[in-house]
Parts: sequence; structure tokens; C-alpha cells
Amino acid sequence: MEEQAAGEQTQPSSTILETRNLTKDFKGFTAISDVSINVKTGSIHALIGPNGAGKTTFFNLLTKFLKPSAGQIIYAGKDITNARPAGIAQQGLIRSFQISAVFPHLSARENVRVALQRKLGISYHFWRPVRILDQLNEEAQATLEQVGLGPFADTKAVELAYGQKRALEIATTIALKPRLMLLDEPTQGMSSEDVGTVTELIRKVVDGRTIVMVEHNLNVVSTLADTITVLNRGEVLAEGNYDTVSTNPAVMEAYMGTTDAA
Amino acid sequence: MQPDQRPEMLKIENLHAWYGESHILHGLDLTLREGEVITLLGRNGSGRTTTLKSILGLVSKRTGSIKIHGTEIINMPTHRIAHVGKLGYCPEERGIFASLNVDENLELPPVVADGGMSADEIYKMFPNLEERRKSQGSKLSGGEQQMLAIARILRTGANLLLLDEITEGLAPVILKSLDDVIRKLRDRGFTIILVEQNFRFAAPLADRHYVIEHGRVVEQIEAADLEAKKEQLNRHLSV
Amino acid sequence: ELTDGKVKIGVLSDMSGVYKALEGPGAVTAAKMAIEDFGGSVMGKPIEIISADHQNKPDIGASTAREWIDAEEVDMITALDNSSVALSVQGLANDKKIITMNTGAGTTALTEEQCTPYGIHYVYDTHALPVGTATAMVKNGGESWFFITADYAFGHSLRDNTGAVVESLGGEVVGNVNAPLSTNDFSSYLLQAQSSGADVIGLANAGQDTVNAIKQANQFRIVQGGQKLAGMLVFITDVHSMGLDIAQGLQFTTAFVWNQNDETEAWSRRFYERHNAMPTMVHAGVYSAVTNYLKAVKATGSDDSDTVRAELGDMTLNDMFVKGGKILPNGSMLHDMYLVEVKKPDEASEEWDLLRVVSKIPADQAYISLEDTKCSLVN
Amino acid sequence: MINRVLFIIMLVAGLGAPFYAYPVFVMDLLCFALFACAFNLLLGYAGLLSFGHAAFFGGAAYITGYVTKEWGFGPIFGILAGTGFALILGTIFGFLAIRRQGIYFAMVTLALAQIIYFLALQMPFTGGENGLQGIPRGELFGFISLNNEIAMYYFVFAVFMIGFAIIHRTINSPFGEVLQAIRENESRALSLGYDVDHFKLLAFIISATLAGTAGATKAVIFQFAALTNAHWQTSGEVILMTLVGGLGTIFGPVLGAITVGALSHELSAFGSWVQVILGTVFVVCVMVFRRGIVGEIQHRLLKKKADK
Amino acid sequence: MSMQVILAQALLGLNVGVFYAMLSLGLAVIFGLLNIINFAHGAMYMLGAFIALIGYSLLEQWFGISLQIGFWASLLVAPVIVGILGVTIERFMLKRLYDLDHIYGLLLTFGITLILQGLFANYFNVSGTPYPGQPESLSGVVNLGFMYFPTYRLFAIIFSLVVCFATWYVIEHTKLGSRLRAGVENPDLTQAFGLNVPLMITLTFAFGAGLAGLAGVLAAPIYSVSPLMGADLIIVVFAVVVIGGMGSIMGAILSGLALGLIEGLTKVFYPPAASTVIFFLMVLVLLFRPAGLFGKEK
Ligand SMILES: Nc1ncnc2c1ncn2[C@@H]1O[C@H](COP(=O)(O)OP(=O)(O)OP(=O)(O)O)[C@@H](O)[C@H]1O
Ligand SMILES: Nc1ncnc2c1ncn2[C@@H]1O[C@H](COP(=O)(O)OP(=O)(O)OP(=O)(O)O)[C@@H](O)[C@H]1O
Ligand SMILES: [Mg+2]
Ligand SMILES: [Mg+2]
Repeated sequence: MEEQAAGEQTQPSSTILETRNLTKDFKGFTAISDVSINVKTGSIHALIGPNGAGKTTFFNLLTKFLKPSAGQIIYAGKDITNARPAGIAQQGLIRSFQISAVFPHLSARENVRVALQRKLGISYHFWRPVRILDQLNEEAQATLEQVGLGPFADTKAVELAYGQKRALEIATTIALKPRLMLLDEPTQGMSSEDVGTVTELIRKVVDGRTIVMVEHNLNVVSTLADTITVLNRGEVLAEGNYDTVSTNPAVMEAYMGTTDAA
Repeated sequence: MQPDQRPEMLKIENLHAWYGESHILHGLDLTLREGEVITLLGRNGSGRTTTLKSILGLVSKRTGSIKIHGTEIINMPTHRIAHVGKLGYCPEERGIFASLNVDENLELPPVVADGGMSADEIYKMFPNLEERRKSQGSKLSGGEQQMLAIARILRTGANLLLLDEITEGLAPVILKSLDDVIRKLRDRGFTIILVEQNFRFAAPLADRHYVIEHGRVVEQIEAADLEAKKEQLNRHLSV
Repeated sequence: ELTDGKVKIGVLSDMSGVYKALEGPGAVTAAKMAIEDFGGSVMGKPIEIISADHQNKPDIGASTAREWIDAEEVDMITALDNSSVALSVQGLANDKKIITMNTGAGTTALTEEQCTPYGIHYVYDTHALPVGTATAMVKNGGESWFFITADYAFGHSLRDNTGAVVESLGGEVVGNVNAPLSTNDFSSYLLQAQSSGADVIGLANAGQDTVNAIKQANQFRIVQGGQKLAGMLVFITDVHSMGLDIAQGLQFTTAFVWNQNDETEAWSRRFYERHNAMPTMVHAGVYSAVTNYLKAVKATGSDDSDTVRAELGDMTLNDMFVKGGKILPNGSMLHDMYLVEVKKPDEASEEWDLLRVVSKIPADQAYISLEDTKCSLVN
Repeated sequence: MINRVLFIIMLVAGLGAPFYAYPVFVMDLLCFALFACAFNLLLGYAGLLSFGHAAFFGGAAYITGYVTKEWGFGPIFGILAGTGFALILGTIFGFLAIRRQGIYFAMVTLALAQIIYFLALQMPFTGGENGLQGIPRGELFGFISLNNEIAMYYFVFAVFMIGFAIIHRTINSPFGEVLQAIRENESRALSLGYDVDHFKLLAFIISATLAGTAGATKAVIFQFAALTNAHWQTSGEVILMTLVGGLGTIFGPVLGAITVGALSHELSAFGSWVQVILGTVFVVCVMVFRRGIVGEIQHRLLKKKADK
Repeated sequence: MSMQVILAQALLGLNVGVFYAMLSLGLAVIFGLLNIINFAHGAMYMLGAFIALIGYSLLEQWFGISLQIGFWASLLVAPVIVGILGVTIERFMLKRLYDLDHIYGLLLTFGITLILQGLFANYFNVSGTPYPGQPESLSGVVNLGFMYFPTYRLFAIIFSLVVCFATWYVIEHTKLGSRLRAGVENPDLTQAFGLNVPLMITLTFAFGAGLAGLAGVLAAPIYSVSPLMGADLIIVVFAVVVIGGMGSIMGAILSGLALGLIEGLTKVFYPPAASTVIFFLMVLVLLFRPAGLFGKEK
């Protein structure tokens, strides 16, 4: 499954994720057509576009929720077009920010420990006592501190406030030492002050990692994103940093619904 | 037209609502006259959606009084309320039925009063939907779903519309057309409650704004006073 | 002396399934009548009865019997109307040295391959059944046979023994199909039997299964097509439930006909009073078996299984059910059997007046003789 | 705490049982208790409802019966053989059933178990309706005859305790931790890189294997392997036992097995009413007593603590 | 093997198939709206048959009512009574379980199955009681050329097919159907639109149960009426459901019919496998199309 793609050349080390002519057909309706993008290591890459442009679809292709009709997805030099969801997660490509993605009846520490536990390679060891996991406590604590949850290590996740849950999610995700994080509308349905907190958190954890996100909130996009890809009708309409993209007339026409400069 | 001359459409007094054990609304009061457009503003979790749901009887327990055209509906089962109150509901997250196609979604809500729009009129208003008439609800993009969610309550003849976060997840270009739609509806005399996060969208549309905090109305601002009370509003919405 | 100050008899039967009507609660009634008629006590000690449903499951039968013997001190177990159950209980009782008097099961294995010193087979077996029925049918021109067989010990044994009888008279067996116990749709099997073109369709099953098969054969016009049905084991309750319209003319072999003589009729009417149905041969057999067991206990003054079994072997059994019966060392109880025919509707004088005796099959023809038995206790 | 108390009660009661109760009956209860514990591992801790566990219980019984009767295996190897069979069968069933979720999973396991039931009915070595009779109890280590009920009893008790210990450990292991995470939020566990299906499969296999041990032991005790053990009604009974005792509690299934076992034993004279009563217990448990006996006790104790 | 025999057995298979279809259809309808697998479906089928039986021959004896409910009336009465039982179960029990894991619904209905089975096993023979009320007009045989086929069985096949396809039409092609489907998906919202969802749910459960009862009445004259008739059938129907997938009403019907046929033909070609062939097909389907033939991949 993880065989090298035919004709694979070693990628310039600066590209962590690449799609080549990715296409998705839904019974004759092409939602994504021929999309090729490059995500640079260590960057925050945002995906925007008008409704129905295919952002969600594209995202689902990356996270293996959907199978591409054509094209390839290359992650860290490997073709992962046909990989299993758990398989890509093990290679450091983690999807986050699904609604309330925590384990509600585990404590915050245990939540993080579940993520850390994987690297010990003993998760199938049903004959070992659970005590053996205590060696991870310190690291878990450190991770919690990072997102400001240090004092809540023993609190059950259900009992955490909304923003804390999000923070816990992020802690769990970074515990896996992801190389690439995929964020699906991370600020959807949040009030402006929460948006600020989350933006801050993302900026804090990005450090050395790569993030791909779908986002409607242009404020967030403009503050966070290094590169923005604009999709329209399943095709790439424009790509570049915020200034380039937001002044592109085609984007303004299709996305902002105006030709005045923003 | 003077607002106070219009008859009262909806009158909520001392409304309390619970989800299971948790007490969400703590004595909310609100009055709405025929043909008015109001917004409910507030931070996440302040209870705006819950207010709409309480009107519809979708919370586990509620007390107080909710009158529509003078008829008390607080103890009515949900399915009667739409008929009695002649109201249409557009929920948070759209609530498009995945297993029904666009046509079926549109036809689903029963007609509650005369004077609803016909399917043709509606498709004229939302041309994108017409193209996808036979598509399953689940296959629509977020924006298409939002259009459909609004479109389907226009057919029923309801003249009191409860719209929850209809701008959520919509690109600016769609917001524009949505703005048009709401204006058209207002001109046709619909009474509308808008729950909005997107104040910029809602501000020019509404006659009055209610700010809700912890399940109570903490501020009531007429459109005319908006400029003057900007300061106050900002304090409520983002601290 | 009685070891535990009482005689306790266990009635282990199918109380809810295919064989409920032919044995089941009626067997308990019959056993109770036997005890009452005996006076309710033996040597001044009470006679008790215990009963249970084995549900046609040999493991349930065996574990119930195990508990009866270990914890309830049961002295004799009777009924046992399912061959699989019978074999498992008889084997277990042998380990524990307890007498079983089987009145309901058919398989000859009970007194042949798997015979035990404590197992008695009382009413009929799959050797006795075909002797009358199959012989009569072959003689009337039914030379080729197709079997529909209940798929367990009893059915297999009945089919094999019937096949042997047919072949010994010059007939042939052209096919067989096994149907699970308690089948409710025989149509597919019947069509297979029909397409085989056999003269006779032999039903190597019993109880409700036989009833269903015969009724469905009627639906598919099998008999009208010229084939004959042979019910290898039919009870009066089956005939009653089929009704004379369907069953008339059917010939089969039985050990007991309730209105054969005054003695049987008097007992049967008493039984009817309590059970609301006329007794089958099995019910009558339970009464007789319990009575004779008690007689043996009384005669020897002991409930020791070896002693009682020896006495039973010496007795000649005479009561309303059996005349001049003998219990052989292999456990087989020799007695006469009867070939009967179901009356036409207008011949019946009352609801349960269903059968007419065609001929008597003498005990020595009906049962495997001591010379021929494969029982290891004998040879 | 409560678990420690229950453990001591169980140990003492278990060791003394043959002196105040009919040993064969207690052995039967122990087999069902182990069976229920194994089942609980799957439903209570992995959230999977198998309606086909009788296949492992009954299937293992046949294999054990066959190898001890025909190949002369001793009781220990006989039981191991049955257990091994359940392991293999569990792997196959698990592999197939894991493909469907929730209620489908229940239906699939039920249907798969039905295959085993029919095989048991039709294959020549099982004896069909007759069952596999006359299985020798044999001798332990070559010199302790298990025909002695007391010896047999303690052997069975030992088997039960070993099985119980394995289950207890499994629940409290790194593996158990992931299982819990999966039960709480499956898609999150998946996105953390856990092959959720593999974990479920392993839980299924462990559960099936120990269910097999229980069935194999039962065959030795009763010297009988029969269709009843492989019938769907047995699958239903084990669910009931677990539910009555308390889903997802360590001792619940043991208590449940004893309760249900004793109930059906005491009521067996009432014929089909037993079914009616068991059915009613089922309904009552589902409607108002979902925590089961042990679960309810734990809940009360916790509440008391919280109130203080 | 002559063509004649194959045709005959195929027809018998179809005869079984219509019962599979009716039951899996009822299961699918209930599953669709309540997301619950009704384990008691088999018991309701049995109940339908018993109501026909009692109505025909035992009213006088049991209740002292000198009334005889004939077959035709039973076709109406039995589904209604079973439907009412369904209403009771739904209103008083299932309703409280909707918020829990769906397995509780399965377990509840399993318990109800045991109760119903046990109750009838107390009064009726486990192996069956014949239903005497088959109407005179259907008691003959039809000569189909390759076989004599009992008129009644032919009637049962046709009648069931009509019921199945009518149900399919209503659910897939009428407004009522789309409302039902909406109620399945989002009951709260559907209610907020002014549709009485609890009533819809109750009536749907009643309808599904009634279908099972109807199948029971149809089966009564063919098979004997027994407390276990449903238990034996329901497991096979579960396999049918897994094979077909719960995706569509039509899927439930077609897979029921097809599997009945396949089972019938297996009886001709390899009889020992007849009782297991459906389960083996299920394994194959699970291997290659886990969501079932008509199911939607998630
Ligand atoms: N499963 C599907 N089958 C058929 N068409 C689909 C399917 N999923 C999406 N589509 C179509 O593909 C197009 C792109 O959809 P997508 O959900 O990716 O848009 P989006 O960019 O996420 O839009 P939004 O911002 O509104 O969520 C839409 O027109 C939608 O109707
Ligand atoms: N089904 C529910 N059960 C329990 N609590 C709920 C439920 N739905 C909402 N709540 C709680 O009720 C409070 C008010 O929620 P509501 O949805 O009315 O807020 P809102 O003002 O609409 O905010 P949002 O911007 O998040 O939509 C919140 O604290 C929320 O957590
Ligand atoms: Mg989208
Ligand atoms: Mg809201």
C-alpha cells in the first residue's frame, strides 16, 4: 500500500503534501477537477472558496473519507492515495477539530495518554498491567501545560468548558507529534472572542508543523495563513498569500461577489 | 408605518427553559409585532438557539408564557405549534434531510396557511437549487443546503420565520444574495426573528436587536439607536 | 428395606414439543394412576413422583436425570419418549445403577448395541413397528419405497429397520431424505418423494411430524397421484388431530387400542376423565411399567436396582396393557402388537373411536429374539 | 474497594460451595459465569453486542468432547483443544462481523452462529440431535480421577479463576485503555492512529476464546456436548446474565450467571413459564435496571460518597 | 434432475421467499424509522398466526364467545391486533429507549420474544397446531402443468407480493413516504414543521408489526401454528437483511424473494446445505460488499 508512486522523484524537502491532478466525480458531477497543490513544510495553508466550490470534498479526499476518482496524493514523499485512515495517522498526518473530539469519561491526562500510548507499541498487550502507562504521565502533563490545561489534568473531559475541550483536543493531537495537521473550519460557530483564542492556540502549536485548513473566516485566514488556495467550481482559481489572493479580481468576483478592492 | 400600531405577533414572558437538568433560559421576555424583523444577538451558548427551540417546544422543559396572536402555545405539542402559530423554522446547521432530494425537502413541511410561495417562485428566487432538484440533500454543498433550508419554509405560508444562523459557513458572494432574499421577505410582510453571529449582515436588516446573555434579555436596541449604543453592544458581544 | 425410606419415580418426558401429546403430561397422569391404584405406598413407605420436561434435548434429559439420581434419590425413571434422550439417560442411569423403564422411545439400540443391565424397553421399538405395517404394504403391492426420515437416532433406526423388512420381502428402497425433527413444511421433501416415483412414501418419523407430512401430502395430491403413504409410527392422538377425512384407511402398528376390550376401555375412560384425551399406547405403557415396577419392589422388599431388576426379569406381566409379557435380559419387553387401520368417518361411533384392529402380530415376530440380539449382555 | 470485597466473597463462596450445594449444579453455574464474564468483556468493555457467542461455547464443547472421547486426550488438553478451536472460530467470526457496526454486528454474529449450529446438527462426529455422549472426565495429571465430584469441582473452580484473572487483566491493561477510548469516541481513536477494527477484533477473539473455555469445561463436567449449548437461546441467556449482573462491571456477570442459573433451575418445573419469566426479567432489566445488580450497588455507593 | 422438479422446487422456494420478503420488509420499515431491530418480529408473525387460530377455533372454548373469525376476517383482525400490541410496545417501552444505544431496543424486543413464545408454549404444543380455517374457495389445487400446486399457496404468494410492492410504492413514491423518511432523519425538525412525528413513529411500528402479523395469518394454513414458528424464521430473516442491506425497501423485498428461491433450489441440488445456504451467502456478501447488496456504503 505504501509503495512508491511510479516515476517518483525525491521531492524537494520543503514540500510535505502534494496533490497531483486530484479529481473527484460524483456520478457525473465533478466536484474536484484536476487540483494540484503543494503544501510547504512548516507553513499554514488555507483553503477557501465560495459555497459548493469543493473545499469539503477536497478535504475529505485528503483525510481519506472519500476515494479520489483520479490523481494522486503524496505525503512526505509517499503515495498515500490508497492508504487507510489509521495508516496515515500513524505517519503523522492527523485530522483534528471534529466536533467534541475528546474521550468524555477519561481525565484530561488520560486523554493525552491515549495518544502518547501508541508510540510505546504495547497497545495490543492485554496481558500487561495498566500501571505500565504511568511512565507517560510526565510527558502528558507537559503537553497539557503547553495548551494551558496543566491544572485540569485530573478533570474528566466532559466537565471541561467548551474552549478547554478544544484545547484538550489540540493537546491530544500534538501529543502525536504530527507533521501535518488538517483542520476543518476550526472556528465555525464560534463567537469572535473564542475565535481569537483558537487562532492564538493554532499559532502557538504550529511551530515546526504544517497545517492545512478549510476556513470561511477571512480574518482568521488573513492572520494565520502563509498560503491560500482559492477553489471555485472544483478548480483552483488562485493561489498565493493573502494580499495576492484578496486583490485578485477573479477571486473578488467569485468569492466576495464584488469587484471593488477589499 | 409606526411600529407600535402593528398588532402583536409574538409575546414571550418570563420564559424558562431546561435541557434535562440544565437550566438555560432564565426568564426571557420579548415582543414582536407583525412585519417586524428582529435579531437575537449574544455570545456562544447565551441561549439564542434555545429561545427559538423553546418557542417550538423542542426543549425538555419550559415554563412561562409564549403567545402567538394571543394564543398561548407553551403547553402545545411541537407539531401543533407550527400550525397554530403559522411559523416556519430554519434551524442551526440547516437540517436538510439527507435521504430526501431537493424537491422532496422542499415539499416536506406541510402548508400551515394560505399565501405561501409556489415551487416555481421559489426556484426563481434560488436558481442554484433548480439545477439540483433531484439531488439528495446530503450531496448539496453547505451553501446550497442553506438556500434550501430557507426556501422550504417559504412554501408553507408561514408568516413568522425563525431563522437561526443562516449566514453560517456562507461565502460573501452568497451572503449578498441572502441579504436580498431577507429584504424581499421583509417587503412582503413576513415577520422574522434572526439569530445571527454575523452582526454586519443582520444590522441593516433588523428593526430591533435583543442582546441575550445567560438566558435573559439584557439589552434591547432599536435600529435607530444603533449608532448611539454601539459601545454597549460591543461590550456585550465580546468581552 | 428401602434405602431412603421411600420409592421415588421420575417421569422424564417431552412436555412441550412434538411428542407432548403422545406422552408428555399424560404420562405423569398415567404414572399417578398407577401409584394410586397401587395404594399410594409400598411396605408402608410413600411412593413419590417427580416429573420434568426434557425438551427433546438429550443433554437436558441427562442432566435432569443426573440431578434426580444424585440429589433426589430417584429409584426408577420412566417415559423418555425421545430416542436420543433415552439413550443418554439410559447410559447415565447405568453408570449410577438406576433402572429406566422406557415407554416412549423407539430405537432398538436401547436393547441392542447400547443395552444395559438396568435399561428396560417397554412399549414398542423400531423393529416391531415395520413388521406389521411394512409387511402389509409390501404384500399389497407397495414394492418400492422412499423414506422421509426424522433426522436423529429414532428416525434412522426406524428407516433402517423398515428398509430391511421391505428388502427381505423383495421390495426395494429407492431413496431417502432426512428432515429435521419438528419440521413444519414437508412440501419440498414430499415433492422429492413424488418425483422418485416410489410406490410407497415411508414416514420414518412420529408425532406432529407425521401429522404434518400426511396433511401436506394431501394438499399436494400425492395420494391421488397413486402413491401410498406409510406412517411407520402413528399414535391415536395423531389420527385424532389429522381427522378421519385425511387419515382414513391409514394402516399402522400399535401396542394398545383403548377400546379393544372392556378392561382397556374401563382404564382408558378413567384416564380420559383426568386427561381429556384417550390414552396412547405410551400412556398405557407407563401405567403398566410403573405398576409392575412397584410389584417387583413389593415382592422383593427392596429398592435395590439389581434385586428389583432380577425380579422384573422373572415376572410374567399381566395387566390391562400387556398379557403374558416377558422382560428379556437385554431389557426388551416382549408382547403382542397389533396392525390397525383408521376407520372411515362414518364408521366411528364416537370422537375417539378411530381404529380397527386388522391383525395381531405375535410377540416373537415383533421383537428381536434373544438368539438374534446384538446386546453384549446376552451373547 | 467494593471489588476487593466481592473478590473475597467470591473466593470463599467458591471454595466452600461443594459442601453446601449440589456440586454439579455449582460447576454448571461456574461455566456460565465464565461464559458471561467473557461475553461482558466484549459488550461491557468494547461495546459490541454479539448474539452468537453460543457458537464458541457450544463449538468448543464438541471439540473437547471429540478429542477426549476419540483421541484419548486428558481433560486439560481436551479443554485446551476446545479453547483453541474457539480462538480460531472467534478469529473468523470476528473478521467477518467487525465489518458491520451496532445492531448489524449483532445480527451478523447471530447468523454466523447459526451456521455452527447447523454444522453441529449435521456433521457426523457431533451425533446430530443425539449429541456427543459419553465424554470421559478422565484424570488430572494422570492420577486424580475427575469422576470424583469434589475433585472435578475444584478443577472447574481453578479453570474459572484463571479465566476470570485473564479477563480482569485484559480490562486493566494498555489494551483495555484503548478499548475504553474507542468506546467513548470511535472516530477520534481512529484519527489518533488506532486501527479501531483491530482492537475490536482482538477483544472479540479473547472473548470468544474464553467463552470456548467455558463450553469445553462444561462438556467435561456433564460428559456431554449438545446442540443446546450452540443454540441461539444460549446466546440470549448469556446476554441476560450479563445484563442482570451489571454490564461493564467485573463481578456483575458472575452474579448474573448465578442469579439467572438459579432462577431457571428453581423454575424449571414450571415449563414454559421459565421463558416467560426470563423474558420479563430481560424487559425489566432493559427498561429500569440497566445497571444490573453490581452496577446498581456501585452506583449507590458512589452516590453516597458524592453526597457526603 | 428434471426441469419439472426444479420448477416445482423453485415455486416452493418462492413460497418461502414471500414470507422472508414480508418479514424483512417489516423489519426494514421499522428499522428505517426507529433505528431499532425488532427481534420480536418473529414473535409477532407467530402471534398473527395464533390470532387466526384462536379466532377460528378457540374463542368459544377459551372465552365463551360463540364467534368464529374466519380466514378473510383474520387477514384484517390479526394485523390490527398485532399492530395494537406494537403500539403498546412502542408507546410504553421502546419510546424510553430511543436516547440509548440501539442495542437496548434489540434486547428489549428479545425479552418480549421470550415472553410471547413462552406464553404460547404454555398453551400450545411447541411442534404446532394445524389451522383449520383455510377457506373453501382456496382449498383446491391448481394444475400448473409441471405440478399440482395448492391454490392456497399460490394465493399466499400473490397476495404477499401485492402487499410488499404496495408498501414499497407508498414509502418511496408518496408524500407520506418522504415524511416518514424525514421523521427518521431528524424527528425534532420534522416536528417543528408541524408533523406529528411520535404518532408517525408509533403508527410505523404498528404497521411493521402488522405486516408480521399478516404474514403469520398467511402462513397459518400452510405451516402448522407453533410458538416457535417465528423464532426459527427470524434468524434467517436477519441474514436476509444483512445480505440485502437496510438501504432500501425494494432491497428488502427483492433479497427476501431471491433468497427464498435460492434456498428452495438448494433443496434440490444439495439438500444438506438448504438450512445454511443463506448464512453462507451472508458470509460472502460480508466479504465482498459489507454494506449488503442494496445497502449504502457509509
Ligand atoms: N456525495 C456527493 N454526491 C454528489 N455531489 C456532491 C457530493 N458531495 C458534494 N457534492 C457536490 O459537490 C460540490 C462541492 O461540494 P463541497 O461540499 O465540497 O463544497 P464546499 O466547497 O465545501 O462548499 P461549502 O462552503 O458550501 O460547504 C457541490 O456542488 C455539491 O453539491
Ligand atoms: N441539547 C442540549 N443539551 C444540553 N445543553 C444544551 C443543549 N443544547 C444547548 N445546550 C446548552 O445550552 C446553552 C445555550 O445554548 P444555545 O444553543 O441556545 O446557544 P446559542 O446562543 O444559540 O449559541 P451558539 O452560537 O453556540 O449557537 C449552552 O450552554 C449549551 O451548551
Ligand atoms: Mg463545505
Ligand atoms: Mg445557536
